[in-house]
Amino acid sequence: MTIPASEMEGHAVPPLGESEEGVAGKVAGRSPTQLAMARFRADKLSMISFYVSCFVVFAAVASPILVKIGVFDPDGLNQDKLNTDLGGIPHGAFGGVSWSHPLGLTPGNGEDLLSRLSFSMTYSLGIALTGTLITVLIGVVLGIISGFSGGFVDATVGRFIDLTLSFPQTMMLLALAAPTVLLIRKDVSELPLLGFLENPDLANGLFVVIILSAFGWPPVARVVRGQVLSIREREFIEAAKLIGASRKRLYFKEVLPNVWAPILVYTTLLIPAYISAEAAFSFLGVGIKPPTPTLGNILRDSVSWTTADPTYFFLPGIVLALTVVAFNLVGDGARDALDPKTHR
Amino acid sequence: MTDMHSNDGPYLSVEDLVVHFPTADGIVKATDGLSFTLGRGKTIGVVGESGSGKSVSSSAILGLHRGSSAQVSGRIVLGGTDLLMLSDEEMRLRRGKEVSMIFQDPLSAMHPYYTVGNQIAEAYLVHNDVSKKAARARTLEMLERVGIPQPDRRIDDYPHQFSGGMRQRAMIAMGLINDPGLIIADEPTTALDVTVQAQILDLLQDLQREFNSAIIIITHDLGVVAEMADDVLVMYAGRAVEYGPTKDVLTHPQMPYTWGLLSSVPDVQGDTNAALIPIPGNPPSLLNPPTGCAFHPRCVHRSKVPADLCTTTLPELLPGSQGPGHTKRCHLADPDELYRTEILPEIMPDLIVED
Amino acid sequence: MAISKKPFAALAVAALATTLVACGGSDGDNGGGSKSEGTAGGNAIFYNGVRNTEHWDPQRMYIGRDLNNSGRLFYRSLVAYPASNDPVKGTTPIPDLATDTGTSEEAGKVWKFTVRDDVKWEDGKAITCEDFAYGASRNFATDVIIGGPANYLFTYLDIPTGKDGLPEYKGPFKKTGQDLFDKAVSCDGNTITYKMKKPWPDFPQSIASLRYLDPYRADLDKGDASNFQIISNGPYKLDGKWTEGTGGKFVRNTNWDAKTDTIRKALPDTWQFKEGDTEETIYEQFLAKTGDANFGVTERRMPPTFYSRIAEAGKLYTKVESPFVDYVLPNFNSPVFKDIKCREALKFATDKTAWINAGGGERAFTPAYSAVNPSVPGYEKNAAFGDIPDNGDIEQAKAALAECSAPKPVKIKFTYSGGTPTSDKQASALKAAWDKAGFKTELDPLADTYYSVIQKPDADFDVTWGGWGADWPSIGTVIPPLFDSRINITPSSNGNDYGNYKGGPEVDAMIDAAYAETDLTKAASLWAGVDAKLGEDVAYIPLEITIFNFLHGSKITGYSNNVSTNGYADLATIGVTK
Amino acid sequence: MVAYIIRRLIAGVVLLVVMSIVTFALFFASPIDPAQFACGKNCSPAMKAQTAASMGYDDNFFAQWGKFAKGVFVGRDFPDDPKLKITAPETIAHCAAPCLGYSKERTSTVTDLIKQTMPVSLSIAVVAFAFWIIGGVLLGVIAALKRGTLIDRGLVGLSLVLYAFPTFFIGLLLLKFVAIQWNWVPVPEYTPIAEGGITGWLSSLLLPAITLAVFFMAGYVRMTRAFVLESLSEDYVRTARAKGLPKRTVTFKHALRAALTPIVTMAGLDFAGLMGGAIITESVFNYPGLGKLAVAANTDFDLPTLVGLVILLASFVIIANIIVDVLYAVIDPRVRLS
Repeated sequence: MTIPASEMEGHAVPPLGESEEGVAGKVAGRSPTQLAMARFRADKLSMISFYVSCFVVFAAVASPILVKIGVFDPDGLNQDKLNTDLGGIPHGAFGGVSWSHPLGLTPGNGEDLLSRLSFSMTYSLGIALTGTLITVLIGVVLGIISGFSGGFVDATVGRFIDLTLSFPQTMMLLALAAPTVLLIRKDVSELPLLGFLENPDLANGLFVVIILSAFGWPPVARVVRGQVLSIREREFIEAAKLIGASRKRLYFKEVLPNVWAPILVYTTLLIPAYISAEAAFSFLGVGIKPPTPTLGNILRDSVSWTTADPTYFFLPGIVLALTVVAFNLVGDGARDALDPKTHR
Repeated sequence: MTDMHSNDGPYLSVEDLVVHFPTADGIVKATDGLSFTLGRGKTIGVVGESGSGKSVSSSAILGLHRGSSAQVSGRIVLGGTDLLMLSDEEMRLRRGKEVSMIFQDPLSAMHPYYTVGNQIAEAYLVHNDVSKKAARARTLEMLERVGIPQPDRRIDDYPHQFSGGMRQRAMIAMGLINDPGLIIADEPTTALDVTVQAQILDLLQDLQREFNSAIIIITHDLGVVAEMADDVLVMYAGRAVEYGPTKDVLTHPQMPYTWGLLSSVPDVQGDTNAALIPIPGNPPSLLNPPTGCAFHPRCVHRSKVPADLCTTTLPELLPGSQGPGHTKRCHLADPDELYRTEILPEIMPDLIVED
Repeated sequence: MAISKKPFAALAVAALATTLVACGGSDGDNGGGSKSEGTAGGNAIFYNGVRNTEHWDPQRMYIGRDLNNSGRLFYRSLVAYPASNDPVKGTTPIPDLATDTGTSEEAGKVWKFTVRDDVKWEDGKAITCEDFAYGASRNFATDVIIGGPANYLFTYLDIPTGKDGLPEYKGPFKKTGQDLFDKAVSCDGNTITYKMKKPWPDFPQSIASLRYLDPYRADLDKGDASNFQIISNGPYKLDGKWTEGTGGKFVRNTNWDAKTDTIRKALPDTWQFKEGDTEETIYEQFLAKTGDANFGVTERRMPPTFYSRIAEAGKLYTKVESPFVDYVLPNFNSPVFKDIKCREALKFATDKTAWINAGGGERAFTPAYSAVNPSVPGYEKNAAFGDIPDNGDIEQAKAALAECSAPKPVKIKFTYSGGTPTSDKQASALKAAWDKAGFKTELDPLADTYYSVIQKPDADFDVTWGGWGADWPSIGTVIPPLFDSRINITPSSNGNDYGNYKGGPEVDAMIDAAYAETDLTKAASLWAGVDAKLGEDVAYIPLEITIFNFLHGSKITGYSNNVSTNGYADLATIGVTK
Repeated sequence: MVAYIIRRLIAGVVLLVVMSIVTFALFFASPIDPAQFACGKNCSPAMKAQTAASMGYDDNFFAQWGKFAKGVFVGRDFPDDPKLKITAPETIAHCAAPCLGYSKERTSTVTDLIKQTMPVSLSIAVVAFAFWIIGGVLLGVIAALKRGTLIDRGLVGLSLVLYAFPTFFIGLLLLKFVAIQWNWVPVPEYTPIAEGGITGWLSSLLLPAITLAVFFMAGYVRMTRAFVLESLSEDYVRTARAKGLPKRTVTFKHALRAALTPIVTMAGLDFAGLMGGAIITESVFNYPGLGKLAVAANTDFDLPTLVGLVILLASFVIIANIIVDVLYAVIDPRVRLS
């Protein structure tokens, strides 16, 4: 979230020291992973938020199908159910709540809010997840490589990080949005296999993903690099070197498994950050546009209906908050579970 | 006043000390019913693998678990007062003054942001109402005493600018600056190389003589014990498994775990065909320790005990053949015989001869 | 609508509506506005809102709001419109800096005006005929004086045109071809003479409606740097400097003599112009009736989100029909819509009602049946659209689509000026209707890039959106600017003819005939003929006429949405109470 | 030390050069024609060509960048047209060094625009910074010290929820209710110290600063908490307690000092980022700062302004980085600058 240039910076994940022989470390018999799992399960809050997140993910996956089979109708008009004299706010209490429209209708076009919110997860989460994956991928690869090979490579990556971090993210986002999306839709979509990028939704979505990952990877790279440095000298790496393992093998077979914990935590915390980032971007008019729903563009419309249609104003905000909080708590839970030292 | 202590009863007596940590994974029984006594000017060595509860017990004596989730019970009587009965504040006032601790790995044990002198003086200032200047003078004196060259120049250095040995000396200076009655040295030499080890140990002994203080030295190195300690306490899975005068325990160990420890010490002046017999298996889980004798899963002599007592019943800590002063926690009928006939030839062939 | 849209859309300028229908009725509608007479003194505020003023340079201004406001507060020209809501009076020029409304010779090919000798600039210097000539000449500096309506002068003023399509006179800075200009525009004492290539009967109205022939001070002209410089000759002058994005403060101009000015009441002591507030902020403040907003007036239309609170506003609420028309344009270059049948299918399928509802309902728009606003003289309901139901005619649409040559389902791409929640809603409403008729519509909302995209002749949209208002009450300022391919379509741009409509010799002839007609009423009917032809070709599909819904501060007096200011608040008469 | 700083500065300058090139390349590649925007709608190809020329967009990439770079050191003229210099010199806008370009849309040099908007953004940044550092760090420490208690959970929970709502959402609510409807504070309108005095200035910044602070505070509470917890479990803290130091001394002198060091870094960089203008907050409250300028410049593709801003903001970050590193060395004796 930070969107922000460094408006996102504020939410870097605290560094994770690997758990040394703390009290729990003494416990033999179960593998660290099993222990972490056990700890995570033991934490009610984490579990609840985990279920919530699962539900969100489910909604994201299920909605497109539900739309296909006609259960959901995110952009179907019900203008007959609106009071067109009052600027098109729904007839009936609570923004036109009814059996057919459990969360009411959107003002203006009278689309079904439930459908829209649910379907918006598909896009918002889609963006957040793809963004996170790419971010983490870049971060991990560069982090491992620079941490492992050190020297010139390390320095270069370092400079590269500096360069990336000194770009004002939100400004670049604004300034590049229109041209880049045009570029994607006109030229990139000409390339073989990329024809689908002509679609404005995909193009806009892709742009958001690009921005998020282009500016998001440095912290990941740093965390990973730190981890790599700390394990680089460990015996098993030496051993692997001795038996003449290839670089690639070293990096990804030997090193990667030993830095997964921080990566996992970082990932789980990036997702919610990116979800609210998408919302913030929408406010600036960047990202997927209606009628295709995203949490961001729904919220952007709903905020102006504070008084006229309170239901429509509150629901999207609450849904967004709930989602973000849930994912964050899962992330925290994961960190606490994996690193008892910072345990509650 | 010191005399008074040495006359009636021991200076420190720990009775049935229990330290339990409730964790997300269950209760960790770090120390379970530990008892021992220690007189002024005497040294006790507490031996055991890491995680056997050595450090935990000693920090319990310092009251470092106060304010944490740890559950501490039993009695820790120091100079006539039960430390566990004291209020946090009273305990704090004793900490560093009557009891002080010398930690292992002084690099992490010293604050990286403050100068060595500053940190030592701090320990003096908190317990003595004196000027900063006086404290600094005292600090210099202590640094001098622990053998830091040109203390007046090093006093304003930061810990990371000291060598390992120097840091350990500084730690000792910090621990002794209020000449406490009881010093707990937690693995004071593990981080150091052999020659420095010797120096530090000598230093400790000199200081002990000077201040007539009692020392608890925690280590997994029987060599250190042999050199320093009057008594030795072997701990396993949070319990004392053997306890007695050092010489006695080292020459006539009564407990297979102690044998294991002995056998895993490379004998410095010993001959080369001395076999190193490591103890098989891992330290037990303190969450759910093995039934009966906690050592049984790793004990090769289990078979020699009838009706697998080892697995079912926890042996008492009782005097063995070596008289009341030397207690052990083991079901074996005649450990001496077993040790002489089976173990000794293995680990110290040369000792057989003189027998 | 166009006005409040993104950059270039705003260039469409308000018409002088001959009738601004004051929709009377319930919830405090009172057309003209609070008629109570104001007293002098106090400080008034004008909220420019999120659309910053782009130019205060008279020759560069082309936005209705700024033309009106500057004309009422600090810029005067030869002639101007009186502050009146009377359909005729409000749109008939009266002398302002000139002694009369101009005399034409050679059937409108030569125009003469005499400048008053008792009028001064804010620095006390007298306003001379040369100042007017210089002002006119600035329009030709096409590399510096950008954005204004100079095209009219290029079309009419008697200055030869070079190969590049630009006049051979390059303006007062480069001075290339200065003699050409001096021949066309000349001063004789206080009398200025404009010589035209062809008759220009409504020339005075163009002067009163736009500011491109305002006088300008050669000695203070810094070209581009003068963009926000205001050399006042009206009742107020800029105090300090204008800050783009924040605004500026106007105080009384002591060198303005009320006796020379019958139009401007100039009641408040100061006028504060504020830029950057959103409609929500402005209207919430009006409704809260607290703070400075009580002394505020705005040009921003009330967002639909506030319609449910109009009762709260009471007398502060006004509602008038605007001189703007919105429409969609089929792209004649698109494979689908080069076929008339497909265009007709789209025409029948278009659901005005859905579009209107999505945009705020009948309070926000009223259906349109021509690209020409009913307020423009000579307006006729375009037969091609008149008798289609407002919510479209699915049956005819399907029928027409069946004959449409394009492969079924007919995939079309609707590129529109999005970026605001409302515009997005309206687009999806339109899409729904078209899809019902059998089209398969892809929505392509563009924000800032909208015009730069659709103006490319090779742009790949099938339908696009457009909005326009006449520059002055003549269809001649609606149809040619929008559909005359000769002045619009160049290799690099289609100008305002986004649909790339080419009427061919037939239509071109009709347009020229209408232009040539010097009798304005005859001309009007000729124009109507052209519009009918456009309807037959489905060159455009009219959507609606914007209705202005305004609130103003509770301490504002003399508020009135005059026809003379295109239905916006007429700052000439506004005052504030303590 | 000095040598280090100098070396870093040089590196920073190099970085800036690279940045400016990258930025130029990005915008140069953009399919949107800035001249078209500047020229307006009824703009014939010829007129557009003239506009492009007067804005220098007709040059090739390197020429454009070269002129820009040259302008930074010696300044430049707009339009740079020798003929005009003779016939109408008064119409040529001179942009004195360091010239970041000239905005035709705003008819002002970018440097002037920045001079104009910078104070606003800086003000918001400073006040918000104060709020969130004091608030965030304080609450974070409290949470850590009261770990596990209701207070702790409450604080962490609250920060999470606040963090979950986007800035614009919170900002709009504050503006609509706190300022306009309940009228607790006047509708925010930036007042420079010169006009309103410290109090006027501060009160005019209240809502925007809070909006911004809330966002960062949420992050800082959690970060601080984590760092403090970590350092509380450090060996040297145990040593301090073993010395018999009072809790207060242990916590504040020993634990916090170490814990807050990383926060300093974070805060420094975040602040630098903010000086570049909080785009969303400024738009919500209509504050004429760098952020708002960026938005405006973006709506009409005012390239000179955009490029100028990017470079400016980048230099903030770069300088902040240097300061933070130096600061770090001052705080942590182990860090040696070289």
